[in-house]
Amino acid sequence: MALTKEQIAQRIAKELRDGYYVNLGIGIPTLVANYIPPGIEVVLQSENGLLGMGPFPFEGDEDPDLINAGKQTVTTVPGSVFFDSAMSFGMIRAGKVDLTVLGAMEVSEEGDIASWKIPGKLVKGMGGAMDLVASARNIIVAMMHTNTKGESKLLQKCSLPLTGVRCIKKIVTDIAVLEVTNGGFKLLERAPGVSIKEIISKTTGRLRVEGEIPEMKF
Amino acid sequence: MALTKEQIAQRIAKELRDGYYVNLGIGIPTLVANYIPPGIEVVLQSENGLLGMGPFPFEGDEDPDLINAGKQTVTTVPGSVFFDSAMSFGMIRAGKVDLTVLGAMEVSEEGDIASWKIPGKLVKGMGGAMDLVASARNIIVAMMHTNTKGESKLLQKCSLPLTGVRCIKKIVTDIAVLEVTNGGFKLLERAPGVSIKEIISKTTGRLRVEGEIPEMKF
Amino acid sequence: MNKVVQNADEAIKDIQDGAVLMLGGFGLCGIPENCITALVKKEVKNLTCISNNAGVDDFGIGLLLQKRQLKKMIASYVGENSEFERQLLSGELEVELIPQGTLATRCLAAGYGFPVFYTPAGVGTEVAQGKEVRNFNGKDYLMEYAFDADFSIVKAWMGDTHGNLIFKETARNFNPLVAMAGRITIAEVEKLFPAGQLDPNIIHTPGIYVHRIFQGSNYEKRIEQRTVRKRK
Amino acid sequence: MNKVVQNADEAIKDIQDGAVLMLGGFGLCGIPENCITALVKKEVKNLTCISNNAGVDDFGIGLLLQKRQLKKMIASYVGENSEFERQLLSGELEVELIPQGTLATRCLAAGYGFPVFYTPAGVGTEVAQGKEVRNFNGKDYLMEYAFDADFSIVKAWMGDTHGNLIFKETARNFNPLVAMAGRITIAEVEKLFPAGQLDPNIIHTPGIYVHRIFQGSNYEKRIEQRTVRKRK
Repeated sequence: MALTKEQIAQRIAKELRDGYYVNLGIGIPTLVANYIPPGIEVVLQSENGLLGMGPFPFEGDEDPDLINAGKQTVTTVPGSVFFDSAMSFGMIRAGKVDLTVLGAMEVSEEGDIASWKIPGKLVKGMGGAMDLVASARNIIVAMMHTNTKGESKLLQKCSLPLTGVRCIKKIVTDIAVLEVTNGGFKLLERAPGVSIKEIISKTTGRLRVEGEIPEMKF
Repeated sequence: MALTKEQIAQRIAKELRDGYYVNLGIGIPTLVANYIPPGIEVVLQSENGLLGMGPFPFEGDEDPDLINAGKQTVTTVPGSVFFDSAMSFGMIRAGKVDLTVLGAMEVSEEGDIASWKIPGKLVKGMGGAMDLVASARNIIVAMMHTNTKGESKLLQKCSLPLTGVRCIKKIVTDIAVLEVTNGGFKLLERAPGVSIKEIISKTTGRLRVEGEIPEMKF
Repeated sequence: MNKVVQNADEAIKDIQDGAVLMLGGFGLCGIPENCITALVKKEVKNLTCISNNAGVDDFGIGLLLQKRQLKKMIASYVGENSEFERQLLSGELEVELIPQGTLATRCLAAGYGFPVFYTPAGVGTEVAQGKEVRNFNGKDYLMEYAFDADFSIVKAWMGDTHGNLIFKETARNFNPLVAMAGRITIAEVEKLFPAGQLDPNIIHTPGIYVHRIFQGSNYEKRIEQRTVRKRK
Repeated sequence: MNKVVQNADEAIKDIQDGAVLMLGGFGLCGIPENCITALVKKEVKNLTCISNNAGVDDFGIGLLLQKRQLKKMIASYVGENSEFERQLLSGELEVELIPQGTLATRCLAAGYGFPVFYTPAGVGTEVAQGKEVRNFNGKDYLMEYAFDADFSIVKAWMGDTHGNLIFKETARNFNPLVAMAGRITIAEVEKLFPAGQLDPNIIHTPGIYVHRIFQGSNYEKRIEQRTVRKRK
């Protein structure tokens, strides 16, 4: 069974370590915050200028001056701190954020990522994505394995305009966990009940399948 | 009569304009703060991180956390603000400080300044002087016209290691006010009772004496 | 040192057609609402606006778009605005998209007197076209230039007559950076105090960067994405 | 996210001979007194210290000089210290003098991930020797590198268990910059609070830059130049 978006987030949450500072992108990555394992404390960074992002406010408590990078109303947690956008990207560029999770349209077997622009469609902009992928020490892409047409999003080369080059380390899709290695995508785990054959058929880029491939655990 | 150090400071204070942000160096420049003309409001910047430097504290009110760039205990004034050293030199570099007054060992007719190092003597360092002279939009040097051996400090070329090149615009000494021009030092004013002949004899660099040279007024 | 002007109209009175403006704000958070309204009223045209976003159809910079006052928009993200899309597709409006961190740092560079800086953002992408690429310590960086804008317009929470500013929560965002970067900086504040009333330790933007300040009025502070939890 | 250590001895316990340290402070103002004392006690040798000043004979970094624990000092101004002069003249101590703004910005660059930056400070002087000179908009600039230090040691006024820091008055100086620049950053504070007690709007150094924090004790806060006015 392919994972739901919530399950993708849940699987990514297992990559969190105690004391991590984490930047979660819009979409599936945002959901990761709902699955932080017990006993693990992480601080969420929002690139519009907040460390220590809390959950959505209770109805009626929304504060227009307190939003996240997705422009959603949020809250703070004890130990939160606000800063300006230059410092925000400064700490990202300096490698102080331990983990970045973001979505993608395509990832190449060399770790290139395309996520911001589709030729012929109206372009909304890259926001902070180019800064994040170029700077972060550790990036996980959260995405569906194939696009709405059923085509693989894990390619030899990205076909869409790039967001960054050779920057993605790990990918969690609805059917697999993969690591970007010198020899292409290395299959680490498969979704429960999903066959290696299915993953192979849905992966256009070079795929390394070595030894036993365990099913994901939650 | 050659000016006292206080009178040099007093003459420089006449260059202040209402609304100026001013950085005053150690020595004679510091004294300028005592002669701010009535009706003129200036804000003093201290490069260790203070805008709005006030006078020395009353006895017993000294605060070890509140010092100026000369490491002297000072006070704040209404509207003061503290910041870090990067922002301090940032505002200097960006030309936000309207006037910088500092001392010098030598000034050349092209506006070079030497003020931090004497070969053979122990060097204490340039502190913020190189940043200030390279960045400030408007710099006045406050110094004696000659050194303790009676030699001119206004030279064709500086003999000592430089602090900055082509940066000094105006010089106020104990006997003259001079402007640095393409054609050398232009004599603007002389100290009361000091002859042009004396100024010529004490100036080694090229000196332009054109028309009437008025006496300084206080 | 009193930098107080009466209102937004007075603050922006010398902004002319063709001016390059920088505006603080992220989405609709921390935007200079009063000054935008005054710019609409003044009907200045052919503006170049540098701001992280372009507002929504009927709020923020969107109000200037409605009146076709913009020639060019420089931003990192411009979704949520159909009039913007229409003008872009029809060729009425020029758009330059730049990475968010690069946008922030181009402001910082202007305020700190750095002519250029190097960032890895955009290396190997179309953002790198025409730019110097340089390798430091084994990593490639792009050279990016400091902004040079005629006017900076920001919104702060509190300010004083010297122009010192304090921002609230994530309404800080680009505001202190934009404030540092303009040749003339205009600040509108929710609460204006006499000099000496704000704690000098907690000021975000020193007044030396601010040329005009006024207390704004009627802040709407529209929320773009109202997301809430149910109370138990 | 609790970064609290017991005391200075624990905070510096893995600083080894030959380490490169950055220290906050300007003169004797805002210096990490407790950590300096602990470094003296630990007798680590061959240290490289980056700090704006080198203290006085019997206080601040001067205490490390007394015990000959320094191999190299990188500073902008090193007066007021006769032991320093002696070691310098005898060749025991290496010294690198750099402009104060360059020193501050080399810290900022490290904390903001800029490999290099350009500054006009030192152009045409001996500071420019061996450095790239580049002209932007008709003005010459020197290329300077970000610092890369093993440990940063700072002193703050208030801090919390997450490592968030607030500095007091001009004791801020280089401290927030040094705090951003080290691979491992140690902060000693006068008052340590549980996370959540400090207003998130007024924090100068976000905890993400701080790895260890402790409440210091017995601060002497020596005044270098006591200048006063007579009361009327």
